[in-house]
Amino acid sequence: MRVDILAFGVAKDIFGQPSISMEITNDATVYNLKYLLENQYPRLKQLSSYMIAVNNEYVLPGDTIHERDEIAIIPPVSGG
Amino acid sequence: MRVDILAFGVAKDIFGQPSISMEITNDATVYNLKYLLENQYPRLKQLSSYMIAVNNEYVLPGDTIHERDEIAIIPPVSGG
Amino acid sequence: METGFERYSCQIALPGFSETSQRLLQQAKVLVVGAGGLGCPAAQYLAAAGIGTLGIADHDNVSVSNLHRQVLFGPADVGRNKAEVAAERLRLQNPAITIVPYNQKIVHENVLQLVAEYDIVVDCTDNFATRYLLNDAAVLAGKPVVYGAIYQFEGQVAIWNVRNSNGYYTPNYRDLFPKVNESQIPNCTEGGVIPTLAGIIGCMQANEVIKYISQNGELLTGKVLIFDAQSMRSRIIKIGNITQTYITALPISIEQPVITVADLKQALAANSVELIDVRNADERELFDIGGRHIPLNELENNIDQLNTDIVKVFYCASGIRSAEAVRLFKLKYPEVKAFSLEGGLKAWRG
Amino acid sequence: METGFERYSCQIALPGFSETSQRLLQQAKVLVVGAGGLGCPAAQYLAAAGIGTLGIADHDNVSVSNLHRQVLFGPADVGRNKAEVAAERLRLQNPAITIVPYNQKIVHENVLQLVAEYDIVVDCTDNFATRYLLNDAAVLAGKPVVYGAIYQFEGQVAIWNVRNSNGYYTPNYRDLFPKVNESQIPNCTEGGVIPTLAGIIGCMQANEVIKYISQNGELLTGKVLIFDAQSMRSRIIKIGNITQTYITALPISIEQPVITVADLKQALAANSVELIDVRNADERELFDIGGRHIPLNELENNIDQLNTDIVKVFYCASGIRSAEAVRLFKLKYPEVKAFSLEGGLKAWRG
Repeated sequence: MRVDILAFGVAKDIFGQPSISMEITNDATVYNLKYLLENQYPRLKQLSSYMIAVNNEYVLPGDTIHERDEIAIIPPVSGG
Repeated sequence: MRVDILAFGVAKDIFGQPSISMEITNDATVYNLKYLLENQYPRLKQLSSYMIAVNNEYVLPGDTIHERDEIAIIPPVSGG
Repeated sequence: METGFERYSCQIALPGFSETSQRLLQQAKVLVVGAGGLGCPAAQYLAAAGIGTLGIADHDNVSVSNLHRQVLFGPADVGRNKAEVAAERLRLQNPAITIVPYNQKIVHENVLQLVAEYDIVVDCTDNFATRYLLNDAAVLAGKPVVYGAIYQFEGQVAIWNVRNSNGYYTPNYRDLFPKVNESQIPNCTEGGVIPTLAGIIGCMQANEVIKYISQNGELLTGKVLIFDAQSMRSRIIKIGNITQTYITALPISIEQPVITVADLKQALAANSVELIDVRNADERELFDIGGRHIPLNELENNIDQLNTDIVKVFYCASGIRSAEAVRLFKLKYPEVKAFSLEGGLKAWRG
Repeated sequence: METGFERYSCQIALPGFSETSQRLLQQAKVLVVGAGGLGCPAAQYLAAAGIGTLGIADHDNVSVSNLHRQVLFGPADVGRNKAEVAAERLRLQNPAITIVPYNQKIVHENVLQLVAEYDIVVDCTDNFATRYLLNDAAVLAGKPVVYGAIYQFEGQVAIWNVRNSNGYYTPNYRDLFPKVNESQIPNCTEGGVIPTLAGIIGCMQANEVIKYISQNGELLTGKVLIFDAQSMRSRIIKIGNITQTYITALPISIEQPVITVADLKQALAANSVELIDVRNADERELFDIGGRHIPLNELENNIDQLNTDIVKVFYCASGIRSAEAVRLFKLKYPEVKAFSLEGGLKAWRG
């Protein structure tokens, strides 16, 4: 299935755009998605941590992703 | 069908609560809803104008309301 | 970097922003109407960001109860004109821009001339009469208005009357609320307001101004943002792309003269006025000072039966509904003298 | 009404608010850490609303490039300590409250003592090291933190570590981001920031503080709000009800000493240091000043092969990645001397 992924903060720069579309398997977990993303965008891995939210909820690596889920990649922000 | 109506501004005071639930016919229009509401809450009529939004869009009296629509009553606000 | 642009280096560094954007801000003329809860933060951030000419209009003086949310003022400013104090503070914050205070009330007679001198108007007013006047004047002049309004924990923000590429204009305040019965909408003095809401909405207004002038970002055109400071939830409601209103003249301005308790007592002794109580039946049951009883919401239907030979004095609990009654009466009988009891029965009872 | 409460009458009039709520604000002690883009508006509204004791900590001085978003300061304040200037302004705004400026840096050695003196901490800092330090200190002390962070057009707000009725604590910053590679996240100087965003997020932080202290409204506990000033859209992301982290001590503080270009040139002439370039291959191809090449992201894997007999100087383009390299190196070899080239190759080339 194809999922849309929204980028926030520096993830926008890493993706080069505010959202991307990606093909994942039907039973993909958050862990699988992270692996695919970090392969395609190695800078993402270098962030040490970033939050993945699915339908406005924080998710854990083992959670499954479903069709039409809204996925958001939210890296830390430092400014004040 | 039963619809939930969210109240904003002084409509919260008029309804006495931030949201109400109301029974309307299946093919009810915004006009029908307004009539029912103003009958039950006469102070609403005295506002002269207030905005009705359905699913975060401004609607006109002739528009039909559907089940599961999110209805919001938004009166004018004066403070500055 | 251009001389004097060091101050703005952290906004020039933004994607989509440049020294050209900064020059647009520098050349812009922005009029903030109302230096209160919304006008203080809006003007503060517009001055900080380098708007070249910033007009600030307010005829009111600073009062103690303003200070919890009007952050440009302190107790030492109480009694002074708000526009003038605000200009004084903002000149220290950014001496390189021009700040023009206006201490007169914005009325029918001066609004068009004032709006003509600016590129964009920021509506930070606290009453419907001035909101409609500004809206209609800006529509007539073809200029955008950044609208903000607050009550208790809830605020609204939008930008009105922006010309799109086809020459059409986006919706304005009358698309949202064609008219308002002011007496039915409590203001911040009655219902209260959380100070931080004023800050959030005022900053959002300044944000729309900067986006509009620097031509960067998606404006709140054809939309209105509703924000709730209790839950921190906000929603953006779509209104439409093009205005459906046809504004061809400024709204009719109707004077709503008031009478003091002392003057009314004299007039009653002289039998020279007729009293009309516009409160509800249950309020009248508890206490009244005589006269006819026509609740405000029945006044329009009964207006033809009123005797026009004698001066009318309308009264209610606080003077708000009776002012609306005077307005309705004068719409029908512009030549007949009518007054609203200032301060209402609250003032009468002392 | 209680003496001195006239100032607050428009917030006491709010539903759910009362003179008792105002007394809670009056008795509260709030520590704002960072008097910059977020701290200026947050402190302004907390002072306006009548917080009894307001601590403001910032060791930094006002610079010209701060003025586009740090609205408490003007050009006349450049070079002065931010906490002290802020305290001066806020005392004029509300002379009835106590304002305590701290001009020292918040570090490992003073953070616990400082946090102990306050009821709630407002995180308005501009760097990850201080954010984690404050977060961990507040968790150790059992006090809530109102978090705010901004970058370009985007901001985050939350309240951490609130004790619920079962005695458990809500999530904190480490639930969201367990650790950060600071060198990979651009700051506001590099990426820019829109001033009005600082105003909006800072006011939202003050709003959470007022809601927490006055016990009114729904707090952003177990959630983080993400706001985008370009589209004006915001979303609230649920994290969970209870923290999943176990913080038992403050984070290890590692010094990251720097060396100036002049000192490095001397050391190179004396052959007393080893240079290590931590930039990417394509950056090195264009220009380098010699030494080994180990890109930052390969440093941890290669750290065992480094020679520990000679002082190390890490370099990159601007000094950010090389500072991170020093941190990684010192984690492994606390006893070996290592420096980061201050200002990076940008400074070297002048």
